[in-house]
Amino acid sequence: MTHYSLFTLLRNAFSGHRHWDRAWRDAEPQESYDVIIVGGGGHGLATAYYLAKEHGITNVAVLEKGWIGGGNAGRNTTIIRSNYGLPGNIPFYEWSMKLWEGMEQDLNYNTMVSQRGVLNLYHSDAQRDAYARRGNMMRLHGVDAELLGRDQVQAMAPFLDYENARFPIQGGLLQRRGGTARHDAVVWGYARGASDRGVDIIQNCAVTGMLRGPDGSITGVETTRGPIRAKKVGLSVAGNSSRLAEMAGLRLPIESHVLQAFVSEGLKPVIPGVITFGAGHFYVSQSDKGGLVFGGDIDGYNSYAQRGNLPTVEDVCEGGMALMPMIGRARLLRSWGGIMDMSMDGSPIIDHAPVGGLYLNAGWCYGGFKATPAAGWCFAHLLATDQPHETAADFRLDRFATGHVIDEKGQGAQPNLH
Amino acid sequence: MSRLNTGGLIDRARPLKFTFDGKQYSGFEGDTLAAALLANDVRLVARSFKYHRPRGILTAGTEEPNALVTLREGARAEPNSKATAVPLYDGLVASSQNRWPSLGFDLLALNQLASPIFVAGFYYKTFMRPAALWEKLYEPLIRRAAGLGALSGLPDPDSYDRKHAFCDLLVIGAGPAGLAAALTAGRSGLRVIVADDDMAMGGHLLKERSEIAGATGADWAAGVVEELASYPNVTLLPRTGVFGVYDGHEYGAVERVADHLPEPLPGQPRQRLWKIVAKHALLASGAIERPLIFPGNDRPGVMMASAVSAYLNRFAVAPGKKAVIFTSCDTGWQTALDLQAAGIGVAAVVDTRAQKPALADRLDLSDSVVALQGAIVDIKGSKSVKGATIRDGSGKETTVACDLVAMSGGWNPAIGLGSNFGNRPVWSEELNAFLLDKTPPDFSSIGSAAGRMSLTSALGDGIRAATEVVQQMGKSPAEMAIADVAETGGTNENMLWVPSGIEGKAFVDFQNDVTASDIKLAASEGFVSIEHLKRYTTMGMATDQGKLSQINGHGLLAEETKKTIAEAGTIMSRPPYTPIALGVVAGHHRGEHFRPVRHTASHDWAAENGAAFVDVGQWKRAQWFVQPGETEWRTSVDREVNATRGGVGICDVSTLGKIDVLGPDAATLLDRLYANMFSTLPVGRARYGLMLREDGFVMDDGTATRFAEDKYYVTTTTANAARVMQHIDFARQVIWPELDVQATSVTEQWATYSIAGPQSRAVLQALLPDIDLANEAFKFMAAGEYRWRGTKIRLFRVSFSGELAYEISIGANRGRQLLEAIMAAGAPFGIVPYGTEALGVMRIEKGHPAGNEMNGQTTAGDLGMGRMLSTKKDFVGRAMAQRPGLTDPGRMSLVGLKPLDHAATLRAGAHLLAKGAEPKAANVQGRVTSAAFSPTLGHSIALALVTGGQERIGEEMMLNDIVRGSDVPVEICDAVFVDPAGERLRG
Amino acid sequence: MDNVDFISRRENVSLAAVMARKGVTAADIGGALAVEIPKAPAYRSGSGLGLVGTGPGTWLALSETLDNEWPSALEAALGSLASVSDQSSGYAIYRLSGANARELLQRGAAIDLDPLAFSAGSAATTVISHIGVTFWQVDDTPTYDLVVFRSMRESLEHWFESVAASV
Amino acid sequence: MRIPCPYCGDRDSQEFVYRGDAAPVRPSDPAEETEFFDYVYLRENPAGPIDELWYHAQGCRNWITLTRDTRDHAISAARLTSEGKSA
Repeated sequence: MTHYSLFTLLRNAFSGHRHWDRAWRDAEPQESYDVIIVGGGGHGLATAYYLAKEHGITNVAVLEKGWIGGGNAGRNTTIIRSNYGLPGNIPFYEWSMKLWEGMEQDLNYNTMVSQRGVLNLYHSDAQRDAYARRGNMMRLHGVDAELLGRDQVQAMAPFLDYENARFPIQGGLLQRRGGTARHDAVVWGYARGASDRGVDIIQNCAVTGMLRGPDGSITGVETTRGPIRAKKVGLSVAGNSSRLAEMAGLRLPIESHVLQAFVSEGLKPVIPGVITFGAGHFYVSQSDKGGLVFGGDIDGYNSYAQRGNLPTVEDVCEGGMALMPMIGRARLLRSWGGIMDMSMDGSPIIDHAPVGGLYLNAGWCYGGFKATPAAGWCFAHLLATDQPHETAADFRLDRFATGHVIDEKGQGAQPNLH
Repeated sequence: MSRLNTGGLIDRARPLKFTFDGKQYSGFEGDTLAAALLANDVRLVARSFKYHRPRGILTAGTEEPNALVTLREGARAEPNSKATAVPLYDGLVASSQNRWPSLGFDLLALNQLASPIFVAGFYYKTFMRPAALWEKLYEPLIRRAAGLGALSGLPDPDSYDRKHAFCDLLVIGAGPAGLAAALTAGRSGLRVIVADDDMAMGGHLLKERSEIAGATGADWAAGVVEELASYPNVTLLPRTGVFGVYDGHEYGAVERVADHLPEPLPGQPRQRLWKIVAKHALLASGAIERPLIFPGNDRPGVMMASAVSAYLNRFAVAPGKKAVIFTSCDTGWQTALDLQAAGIGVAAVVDTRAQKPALADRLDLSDSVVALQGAIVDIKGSKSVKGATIRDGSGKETTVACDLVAMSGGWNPAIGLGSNFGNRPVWSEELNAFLLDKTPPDFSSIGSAAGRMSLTSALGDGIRAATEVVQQMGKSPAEMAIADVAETGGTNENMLWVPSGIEGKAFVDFQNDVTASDIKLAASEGFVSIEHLKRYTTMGMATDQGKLSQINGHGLLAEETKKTIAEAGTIMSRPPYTPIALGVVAGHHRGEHFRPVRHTASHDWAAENGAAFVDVGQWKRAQWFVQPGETEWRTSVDREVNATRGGVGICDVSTLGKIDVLGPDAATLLDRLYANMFSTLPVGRARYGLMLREDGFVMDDGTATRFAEDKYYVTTTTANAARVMQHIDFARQVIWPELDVQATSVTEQWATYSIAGPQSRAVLQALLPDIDLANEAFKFMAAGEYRWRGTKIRLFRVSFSGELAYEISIGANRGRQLLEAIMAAGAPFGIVPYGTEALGVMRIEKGHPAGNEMNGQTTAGDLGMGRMLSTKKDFVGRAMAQRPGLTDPGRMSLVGLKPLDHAATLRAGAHLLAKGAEPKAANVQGRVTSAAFSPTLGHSIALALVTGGQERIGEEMMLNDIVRGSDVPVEICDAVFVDPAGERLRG
Repeated sequence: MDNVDFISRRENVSLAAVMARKGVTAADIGGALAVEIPKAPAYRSGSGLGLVGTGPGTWLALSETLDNEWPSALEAALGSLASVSDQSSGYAIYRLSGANARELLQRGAAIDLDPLAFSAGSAATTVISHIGVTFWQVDDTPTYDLVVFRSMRESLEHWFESVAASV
Repeated sequence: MRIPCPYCGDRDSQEFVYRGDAAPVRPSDPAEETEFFDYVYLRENPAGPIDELWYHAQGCRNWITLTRDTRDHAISAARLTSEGKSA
């Protein structure tokens, strides 16, 4: 694998760029592997990378039904943060932030991790205290968090509506280390790193069934490119978690929902970091190419269509105009949708499945992108050692039966409210 | 000046003045900004995104990638406006963007020197050392250079509107096929909507010299539009672009109501969002001409052949004096005819094909170079074309002087909307273009959007398709015949010409500066899926959304990967089809009208009496009342609490959810919804109730009162009113449909006031002299219906403040009258109005859980209400409430907190650590849910959830509030600070 | 609402929600009240009483005069056929009349108001500008009556004014 | 998106609140914790046709059972939930 640097870029520039190798090997499926990871998104590729790098397990295949990064990894709004409130979540997302901070050097791939800050605005005393609680719990976990008053927010974002807002801005909870990363680059960076360490990345290879051993445990998968055996099969398919689990006879505490995201035409820099509206459904950041990347709530009904409907587009634009009336003149360039595996308490599942040989990385709702490095790390740890990683110890599948739910928003067993 | 003396669909009697980059020019009514700029020989209009190369006007439509300007000024500035789609108006101001210091001399053009480095994806390979410099140096530089136009940063001054429309047939695009279809359906009596995003209807009929039924194409179109305008069942929407197809036959469109005016007229919106439900839709959006890929194909002066024809025919503008045609289909030859008809020299015609088409014979090529199986291999000139180097079939190269190159690489049907539902278009071998295969329901493409490129076939297709729709609607189709159509140059074979061995800057995606060599590099690095190609090179991600670049890019990719373009496939278009302003989607909902405001019956009275209001959901509630001389909110709140606990206070509680649950099985339903019993509630009594969610956690609480065997009056918290109403309807319609029970919201019907304090009974007795309010006659939790001045009222003896208290309800129409009467009756007792803050202080003093405690994460046991969970009957949530996680003794339970130092302030959102414990997550033993200053006790108090709280009364802990910088030693105490025995309530 | 001449407030009308009990048909209720009763979302009136279909087995009843005792009288007339809730204070009522009225409502309601689809006697409970409303067409001028929860009348009136300016 | 309410007719989806799969039936015996766990938490979540519960909050305030395909959102049937399986 050619090392990426200004030097190799210059050297290649003056030879017509003919000497770059393929970013990842387009591997043919083998008979069997030690581990099969189903799903060639950010999580699946990161899992393979860390299995190889941290645990020396390289006889691994990543099976992707389409093109790597074609699912939610290629459809999110690229935000990274660890500003969660519950002890079950914070250590995991903070470990993910640490991995983000070292990613470029580790992968030798510029994933453009830029920590320009994530600011959650609040609009009432009750919301201020709820954000204070979240900020305090973050600080108690050693995570950066600051509670800003109105004037501090206005200094950071003068273009917000402070004059005639329906729900006046009172302040915000800021995580300075939060920000964004280039989602496609994360997929390609991990793919390159994994492939270089011997992992087979197999595209256009859809899993159509599970192979079962005599005791009923999973011994491999049936695919559109033939059967492939493995000692362990890890599912990392986000919105399609239920469809794959069903092949193993399982039902999950998950519903698949559509989340729409939007980008505007390219504009000169106007929005510094990530800003979320506390009195409506709108969050926004500006990409390095100048497009405003924004979104809001999920549409609210089960969907695998990767597209949503007009009421959500109106709701998001209403939130955007209420928060920053300058964007009325900006133009929406493109909208798309991802399939969110919304869990019954809004938190993820990294655990054995109740079937031998099968492992689950699912329930990411709309927060999967920020979790990519840590989900890869922890899922690799579980696959390698059969023990949950300490930061992901609470992400158990059986927590719903025992009642130890991790419900950040307190909305209960109604996936579309998380 | 390049304005032709005659012709064009402009109004030469109405000249319009405009400025571009500060220079004054003039055009005519009917011009676009681009046409007027060309008429004034303005060629250089913009700079490209990455290399800042000089760019001019390439097209005559909304697919323009180059001529982006900032339109208007100040708060109305519209960055990235396509000059080719901006209707000219008097006083128009436009400026170039993304250049410094000026359009003519742009320093960032130096990027071209680094172009060997600035290839596709170069930024993934560098900027990694040293890591810290990314946010400090590299990224700021990239961000400042990136982006095109700039937002003003000022609030958008214009207003926007919305309209819902319903029709049998929506015709998208009013070109020949669209107009023919609309005419057929209109004459047959269907409800038809015709939308076209141009300022005039006719599509490419306005841009070509064609004849229909003896009239010019443009005149025929005008006649059809006039007829359609006469039908009440037809709605014509010019200046309106359909941007997306949605479920349920719904289409989104934006009508540019006032974009052709300096400013919207008073009361007029700038734009209007149309939400159209159409039983059938015909996509008649025409086709988009494909560029050809050759070095220098981005120089100002290189234009699409159909655009050259459009400027000649529609705007009477000659985009150049001496032209070279480069074409792989007949369109180039047609443009040559248009040029010669306008007296403009054709220096050369280069055709990638072996034979000249038949229409070539009508050209005078006596002094033109003609090169078959040829190609342009270089363009001379930087800010404007000076010449073109042509290689003919034998490989001989000649350079021809010219100031205009008209190129045509064939046509792509404009099928974007058809793939909004995620259905991939298919490659037509016969047409050499992508066509729709599976489409959204009752949606099909017609005319050149369906590959029927000739005028005759387009008109016929419009009639055929509309006739089928009329028949499907069960109506009889009108007889339609459109005779003697004089064909323009047909575009046969529509060959996709893919160059090989390209040197130099040959652009595939003009706006994002993606060259043919970038495609080659991406393929060599393994980005061979068209989706990877798009993301790695950013091809198709510019403001023209790949309309000009995608097919050429996929052709090059197919070439590199030795696959057919059919195998490579194409990108599916996502809404919006062309970019739309965010303001129009938001419409009316911005500023203070983002969401409705709800006012109680006493709102005006409260405002007149010094109330400061707070938002509680959509309600405005009085938070406290400022008396003269009070400058600090705590002064007002302490006064209100003391006056209430010391005498009597009144508070508007109308915003609580109020639901009538009626019918024979009302009692049974409430038993199944509430954790405690309600069927045992006697008539004339109220009871506090706790409602769980089915997962066993607390959902809401409130009192329910029985006014008759089959009449319950249920109250909920303000925040959960809608949620409880929905929950009740779910229970009676879905879980237990066999029950005979009815429910309806009466939140708005009743104005309700809480009258609290030792003097409350006396005030009520003065108000209602003929009702026996003695303690024994009207006990705690009693309720009844009475009359006040002839109007029905309801009286409840319930208390949230812990004082002797009542709630009195009346029809909201008389709410203010009752309040004023109570204030009059209470004057001798010193009655004061109190707001939500004082109400909050008093309920915290009494240890009552509220929204902060019932935040969806707590159980009844946590809140000290475990015993309310009945064991005699099933109720929603009972089973799941038994789970170990919810009954674990280690859970946190509700306690009170007192600061050791009475001057200290306690705040909700802080955490609790054991005394002396190090402040880290592992040592957290609790969290503060509510806090307030208690004037009754003279110090700050709080409610908190603490691990094993009940057993730790009296223990000292540390309140930790890092984000607000305060650590406060506190003592755990019983949650009820005031009158724990509850004597006042029952006195 | 100053600049909107085609919209006026109707003040003195009593209102009540009528909810049929299990097994009771619309005909039973109509019989008890001596008025033809709409099954679908529609408006019928007779003998000083108006009825708007708001859901399966539920109606909004209006008396032509403001009368405190009317809701209880209605309840008595229906006996065990239906449950009744006084709503006289719950709503503000508006009358919109003229061609602009249809155009204004069409700007807000995502319901086909074309005479072919919505004519005299038609009714709908829906949402306009995030505000729940019920309206029905009284005659072919067209004239509509519209009810909205009283607490939101200022917000709806503002919407009326802003849209009427461009109708 | 448009939803065919059996009572109100064709309406904008903005007027409705989505709950989820209509198949799970609430067990009658609260002691059956595993049955209740299945009812409250586990879902088929199919990529295909599903009977699902919608509440017409801004219309007739009735619960409606839609049969809708989660792959392309096509709605094939709608009935009032309280009227049980339509004949």
